[in-house]
Amino acid sequence: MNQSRLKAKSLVLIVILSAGVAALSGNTPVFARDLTIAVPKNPDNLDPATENSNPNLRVVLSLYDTLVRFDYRNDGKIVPGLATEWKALDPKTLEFKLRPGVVFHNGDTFDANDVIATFSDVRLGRDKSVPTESEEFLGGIERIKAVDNMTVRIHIKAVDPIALDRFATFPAQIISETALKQARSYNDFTKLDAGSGPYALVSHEIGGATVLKKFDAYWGEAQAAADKVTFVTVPELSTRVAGLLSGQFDMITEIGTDEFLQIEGNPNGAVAGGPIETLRGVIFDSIDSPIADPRIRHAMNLAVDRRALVKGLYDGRTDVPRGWQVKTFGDMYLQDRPMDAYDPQKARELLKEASYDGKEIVWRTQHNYYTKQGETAQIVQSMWKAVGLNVKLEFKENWTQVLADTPDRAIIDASSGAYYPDPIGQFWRRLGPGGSFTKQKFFTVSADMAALGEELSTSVDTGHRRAVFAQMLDKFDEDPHSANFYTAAHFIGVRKDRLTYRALPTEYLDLTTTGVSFR
Amino acid sequence: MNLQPQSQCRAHPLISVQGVSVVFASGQSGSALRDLSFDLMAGEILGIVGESGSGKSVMCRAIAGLLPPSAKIKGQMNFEGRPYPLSDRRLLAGLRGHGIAMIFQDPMSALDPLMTVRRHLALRTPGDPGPLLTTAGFGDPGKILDSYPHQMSGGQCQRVAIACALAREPRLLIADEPTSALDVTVQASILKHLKAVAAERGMSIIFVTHDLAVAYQLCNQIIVMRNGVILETGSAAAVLAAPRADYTKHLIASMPRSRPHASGIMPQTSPPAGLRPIGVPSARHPALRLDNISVGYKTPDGRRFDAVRNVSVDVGEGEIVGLVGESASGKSTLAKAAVGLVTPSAGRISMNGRVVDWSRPEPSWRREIQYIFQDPRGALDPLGRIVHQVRQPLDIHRLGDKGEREAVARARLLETHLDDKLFGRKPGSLSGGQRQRATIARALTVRPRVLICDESVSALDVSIQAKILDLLLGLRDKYALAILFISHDLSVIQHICDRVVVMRHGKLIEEGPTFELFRNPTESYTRDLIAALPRLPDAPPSHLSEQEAAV
Amino acid sequence: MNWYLFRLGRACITILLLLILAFFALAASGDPAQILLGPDTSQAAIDAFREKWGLTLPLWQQFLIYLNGLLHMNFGLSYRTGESALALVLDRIPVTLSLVLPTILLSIALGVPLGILSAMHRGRFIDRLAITLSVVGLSVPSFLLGVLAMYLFSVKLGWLAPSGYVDWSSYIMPVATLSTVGIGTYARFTRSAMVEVMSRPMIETARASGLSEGIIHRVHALPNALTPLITITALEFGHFVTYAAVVENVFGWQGTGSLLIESVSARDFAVVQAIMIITGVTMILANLLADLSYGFIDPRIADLRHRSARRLRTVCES
Amino acid sequence: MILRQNLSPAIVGCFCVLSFLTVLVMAAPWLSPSDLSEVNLLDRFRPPVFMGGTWQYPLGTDALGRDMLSLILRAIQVSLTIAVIGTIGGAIVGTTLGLVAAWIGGILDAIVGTLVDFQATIPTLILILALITVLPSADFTVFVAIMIFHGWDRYARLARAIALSAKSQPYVQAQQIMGASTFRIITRSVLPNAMAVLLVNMSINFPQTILAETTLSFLGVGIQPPDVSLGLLIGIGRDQLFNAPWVALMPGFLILITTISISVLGDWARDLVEAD
Repeated sequence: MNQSRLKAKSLVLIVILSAGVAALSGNTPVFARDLTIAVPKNPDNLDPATENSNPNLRVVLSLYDTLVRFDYRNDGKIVPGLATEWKALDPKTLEFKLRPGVVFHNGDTFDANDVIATFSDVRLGRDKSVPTESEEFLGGIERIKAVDNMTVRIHIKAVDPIALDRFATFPAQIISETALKQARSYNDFTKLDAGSGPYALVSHEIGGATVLKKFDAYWGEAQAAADKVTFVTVPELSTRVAGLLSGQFDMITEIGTDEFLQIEGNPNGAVAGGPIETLRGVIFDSIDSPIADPRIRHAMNLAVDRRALVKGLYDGRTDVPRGWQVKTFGDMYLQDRPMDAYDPQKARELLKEASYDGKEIVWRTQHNYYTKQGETAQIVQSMWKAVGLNVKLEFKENWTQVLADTPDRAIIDASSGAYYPDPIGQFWRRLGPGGSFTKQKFFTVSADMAALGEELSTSVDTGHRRAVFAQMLDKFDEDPHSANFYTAAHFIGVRKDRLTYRALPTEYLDLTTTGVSFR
Repeated sequence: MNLQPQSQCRAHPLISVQGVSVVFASGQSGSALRDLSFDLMAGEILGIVGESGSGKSVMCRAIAGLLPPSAKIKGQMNFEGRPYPLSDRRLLAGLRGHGIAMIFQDPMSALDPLMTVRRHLALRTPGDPGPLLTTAGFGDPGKILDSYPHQMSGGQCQRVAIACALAREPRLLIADEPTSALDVTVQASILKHLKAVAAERGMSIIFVTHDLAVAYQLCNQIIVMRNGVILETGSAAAVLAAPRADYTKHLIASMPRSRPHASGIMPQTSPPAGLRPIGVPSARHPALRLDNISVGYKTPDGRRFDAVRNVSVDVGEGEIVGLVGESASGKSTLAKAAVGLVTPSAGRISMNGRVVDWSRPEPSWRREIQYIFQDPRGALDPLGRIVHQVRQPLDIHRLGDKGEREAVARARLLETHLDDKLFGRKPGSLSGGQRQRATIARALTVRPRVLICDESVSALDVSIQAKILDLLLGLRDKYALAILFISHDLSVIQHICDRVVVMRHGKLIEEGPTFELFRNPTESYTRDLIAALPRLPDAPPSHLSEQEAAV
Repeated sequence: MNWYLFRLGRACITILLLLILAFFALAASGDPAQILLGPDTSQAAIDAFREKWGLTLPLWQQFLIYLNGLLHMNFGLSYRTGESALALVLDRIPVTLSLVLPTILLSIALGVPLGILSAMHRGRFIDRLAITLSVVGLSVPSFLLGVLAMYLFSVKLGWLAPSGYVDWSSYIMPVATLSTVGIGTYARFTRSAMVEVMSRPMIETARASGLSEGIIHRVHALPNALTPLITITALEFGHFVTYAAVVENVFGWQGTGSLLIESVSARDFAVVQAIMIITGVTMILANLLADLSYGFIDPRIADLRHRSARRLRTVCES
Repeated sequence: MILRQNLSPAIVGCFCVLSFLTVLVMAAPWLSPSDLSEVNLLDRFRPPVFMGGTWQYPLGTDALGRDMLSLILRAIQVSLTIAVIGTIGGAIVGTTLGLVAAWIGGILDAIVGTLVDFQATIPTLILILALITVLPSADFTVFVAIMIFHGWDRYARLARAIALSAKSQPYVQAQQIMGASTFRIITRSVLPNAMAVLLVNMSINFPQTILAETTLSFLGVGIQPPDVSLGLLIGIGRDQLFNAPWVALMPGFLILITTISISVLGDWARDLVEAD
């Protein structure tokens, strides 16, 4: 920050001090097509590659485009995005034909250079110069070449059944090369509006509001539904609800089923949303912990009454998962697998077999990192207690405290998003040898499992892959490194006198005409 | 009881009070009044005399309408011919300022600390404050006008308070012990001014005091009060010269006066057998020797301020040495240095020929010297039982077992003539005199050789004061105690001391045997002190021992 | 002059303590890389982050670097945003002040008269009522009050916008919520101060010389009872800032308090440090200012200052 | 005498409230109908009897279907324990430091003075917030220990002032002259006499400690579930204030009457002290 800005701010401060009460920001005139959305938190920065948290995902779909995209409203099929067509030249090479006439918010015209810039080492932080989370997702890219101005060819390191998926979602959002070059530093860049999405960025205040406006030059059919969108930070749930009911907000995110009655009881309130492609559960520490014995972990899985959880906490408005999979997997979804079983009798027997002696098992959780996190933990704890498991809850402040590899670490909370509608994008990403939990020494992946995983990752034959995945899930049930409780659900409160909202089964918020229609 | 007006110049009294009774809701019967009546002529000064708890302040407040709502008042008064029911505080409030004004004992807290003298006066009168201040006794009012109360001395504050009271030219000024907290020379000057104002303006004054001599000097009329009733009224001369009530006689007899050989409580200025003759310093074996003591502080601006400068005092065995001086003369500092409460910057302290250094005290030294404070209330731990507090020095020095200590403590308390029913009480339920006896008993528990009495009787009523002084004298004789007796009250000093040391501004200015020093002071300051001393007429006769039996 | 030096010295030591506490305590509490990058982050990203922010250096070196930066008005950069921590905090200060200052004014404007009323009717019904009200104000958790008010005035009645800044009426609920504590505090303080002052001999002297009760209250009792109010206000300022954090959270205002809460849980060291330092320095300045203005009102203060100066000297000499 | 005079019905009432709460705290383990961790998903948000509920849950249930009566009993126990220990602990720490600082003076006085300044300068809750987040696990004991930080400085200030004035009190000087040790003087004379003032301050500090606990629980750094405190119950219940108001309002009401009782008694005690 330069000196003059500091001075200006001090001046503002003085003015306000002397005035006592000051106007903070201009009173925004209400237009018919303005949308005010109250969220618990706004993103700290807008570079999609930096963070894949709820706050970011809510905003990025409006700001950025990907080469291809999942049509979530149509079984997750891949449809054209900034690329009009694509083909696999060989199992390790993808070629994209780029969409002509696309302009970025900064006025730049889209071409192959932008794609190359987006996936460059510098931008993705593969030279470790900047912190991004791209490695796990895009680490397989070997090199990118522009065939011509509107054609790019991407070479990947190994055969990858979901290679195309990787360019359909986080963190593959295409950014403008000019923006990247203009930014003097990475931090500058994270504040830039470098995308080509249906909305352009107006302002972004850390911890405050994020304001978007309709991008008139957007190429797509589904245009921005609103002229202006304001994401307001309102950390308190009850305040968000009050704001919705009193008409201050048009939409509010992150509500629970307990609020439904109140919102739907209001003539102008409605609730949208439902289960998303994320599984909520826990990760077990099966190395050096009281639950090292697989029978105990198996018992834990059997002791959780998931139906009761879904009914009690979610009013039945989400799903009990059928193993480590979500419906968006499409072809890879094993419909006929049973839901995760609830069998307390068998759980007790297993515990007896494992001669579990009531040793304390520590479960590290947090209050509200995930929706209904604390409540879920307390309910599951009591279910486990019912079969004789002595689980102690420890509420932590942050991830360092949760993850710390001390001898008492046994259970930690986790949620696993299916970024790609495939087991590799979820199950194997989280529980395979390349996942962060293996690195943090929660468990080791057995050789058999690793072999199966390799098969799953390299085969491109769907039938074979389904068989392999089923095998893996069976194997996993016997020696689980995790337990899933339910499919996570996102609910959005909506002013139905103003608009209707059709939610996506993801954390993305669809603010285009396909998602939002004003009355 | 009605006071017959002595003055013939007016037919009607300025104020006539009839049948005042006051009862406090909280049931503190001690300070209630029972059916009082008196008259006061314009221009006259009425003295109300009585010991603490006699109800004299309550009566003044009743007249001025200043009693708290918890007081139930009956009776009425006629003021300038108009009747006022005393229970009507609002009506009385209307009288304050131009009709009746009142001043109080503690001058330092009587004024608003946030205001200059000028504002104090401006609140009360739009006129020029100068003459008012001159009337109250300021030679150069301009100097004081812009001062704040904390920048002035007690005497100056009281004068400002008087000026405030006089600002609306009241017909009656009620003064409740206005000079008790002041030095004797200041007191003399204020009394003189009050008298002059009364004469000049034809204003009446009701002057409340515990000091008969003050009342005698100032007043035309005197009322003697006790336990809420008037015992005696009459002209000042008549009441003091020929008291009718026994209590008045007792009061007069208790007054320490400048008649050395008159009665049993008078100091034995002739030395006890075997001791040195009076007036010869240091002939006795000195029990306490203060040698060239200086005590210095640093003032805020970094300069050095010597509270005591090169003072040497000896106190011999069985000798009582008086240390006199006005406030801030350094007498208390010197006494505190003697027991190590203050560290002297120079000089030497020795006890029984041995030099003591209080910064490295030996436990045995502590047993040889004891100190009695002015306020017996503060000197006793309010939470401890009397006998335990008297036992404390033995506990501290681990002398004897528990039973023995208790026995010694009781013996000492009996020695001070404290009723043994009080031994188990806490100080709160004891009177001032009883408390002072307990502190004396405590000081004597370890059989000290030296006793320092720092204004030890100043806070006590005159009759109790007399008894305590008697007790000290008795103990001195019994144990050959060396006593350093500090007081600003020359009459007390005159009573009890063999020898007197006068201090001023931290320096010793005069020293000599009591009798000679009082008869023939060499320093002008000492002369002023003695001259300012209020005196009773030399007439009255009685024997205190009889009086004491009677009371 | 000594007094000022003494106060200044104390203030500097306090600030240093503050810096040490802020830096080492927070540094001990968690790895910002892990916290900021989340649970799924690769080790490489974490290492990169640590390298970038100098977190691989020994703590004391980090502290020295930090101190050196402070000397150049550099409070460091926010880990979260890469922006200047100072700028982030300065951005938010007006919001908090715009809540806290009206709150203080309202608290004084209502609390002081309530306390005076109470003292004037000591022991009577009106006194009991005032005391009870002020205790209720002190006892109800402000967030609960805030949510209840919001439900009533926003949802049920629809009079006020429940959160954020819309227009001036947005101040009503947060300021009222915050003020309950302040009104209670000032009422209780004023009452006991008035009762104490009214029992002083100077009041009786004033009455005895014929001043009316009205003048006595206005001229003697109030100024004497209210001078310490300055000091109380300086000290209460900290409480207000703390409670403002809660109220900001409830009403969705982006002030310093909510920034602090965000930053503490995110271990955004630089921002937390900047807030603590700025709050601390503000408090120190507020106290200094209170002391100074006290000197204008109370002529005895000069003596007080001399006394502290003397104490300093004894400290230096011993 | 003074005692009898000032015993108004309000004070008797406050005494009763506090005694009742104390009895509840003592008897909580026997009175609780059910275990704290007993979650009943089918019985979430049952209203209390007085709001149309059944006697199965006299005070209703919370978001997890836990029995509110058991929760509140435990919460009173936890909150009062924290407040009592925090208050007394703060009193002990602060008083000791204040007394020692005043008596010994010099550098020690300067150090304690600076610490007190420091504490007064940094809003306590912010300091506690920082401290709590530092500690790896903020369990009950740690939390209680931290609450001592809330208000110790006031005791230190008070104790220091008391000790300084006591130093010039004749009865203390008398003991010095008698040769009593400093320790003896402080423990036998100064402290007992300061007790009344300190107790009054404790009555002021106590509600503040309860409120601090409440605020910290609101911010999620107080008592951790599945344990409960009054503050945590309010914190949890605030989201359901509209559809299940009893969850937050009952503990809120308890906090209110507790703090009012203590404050009223504290004022009364102060009047007694001042009347002396």
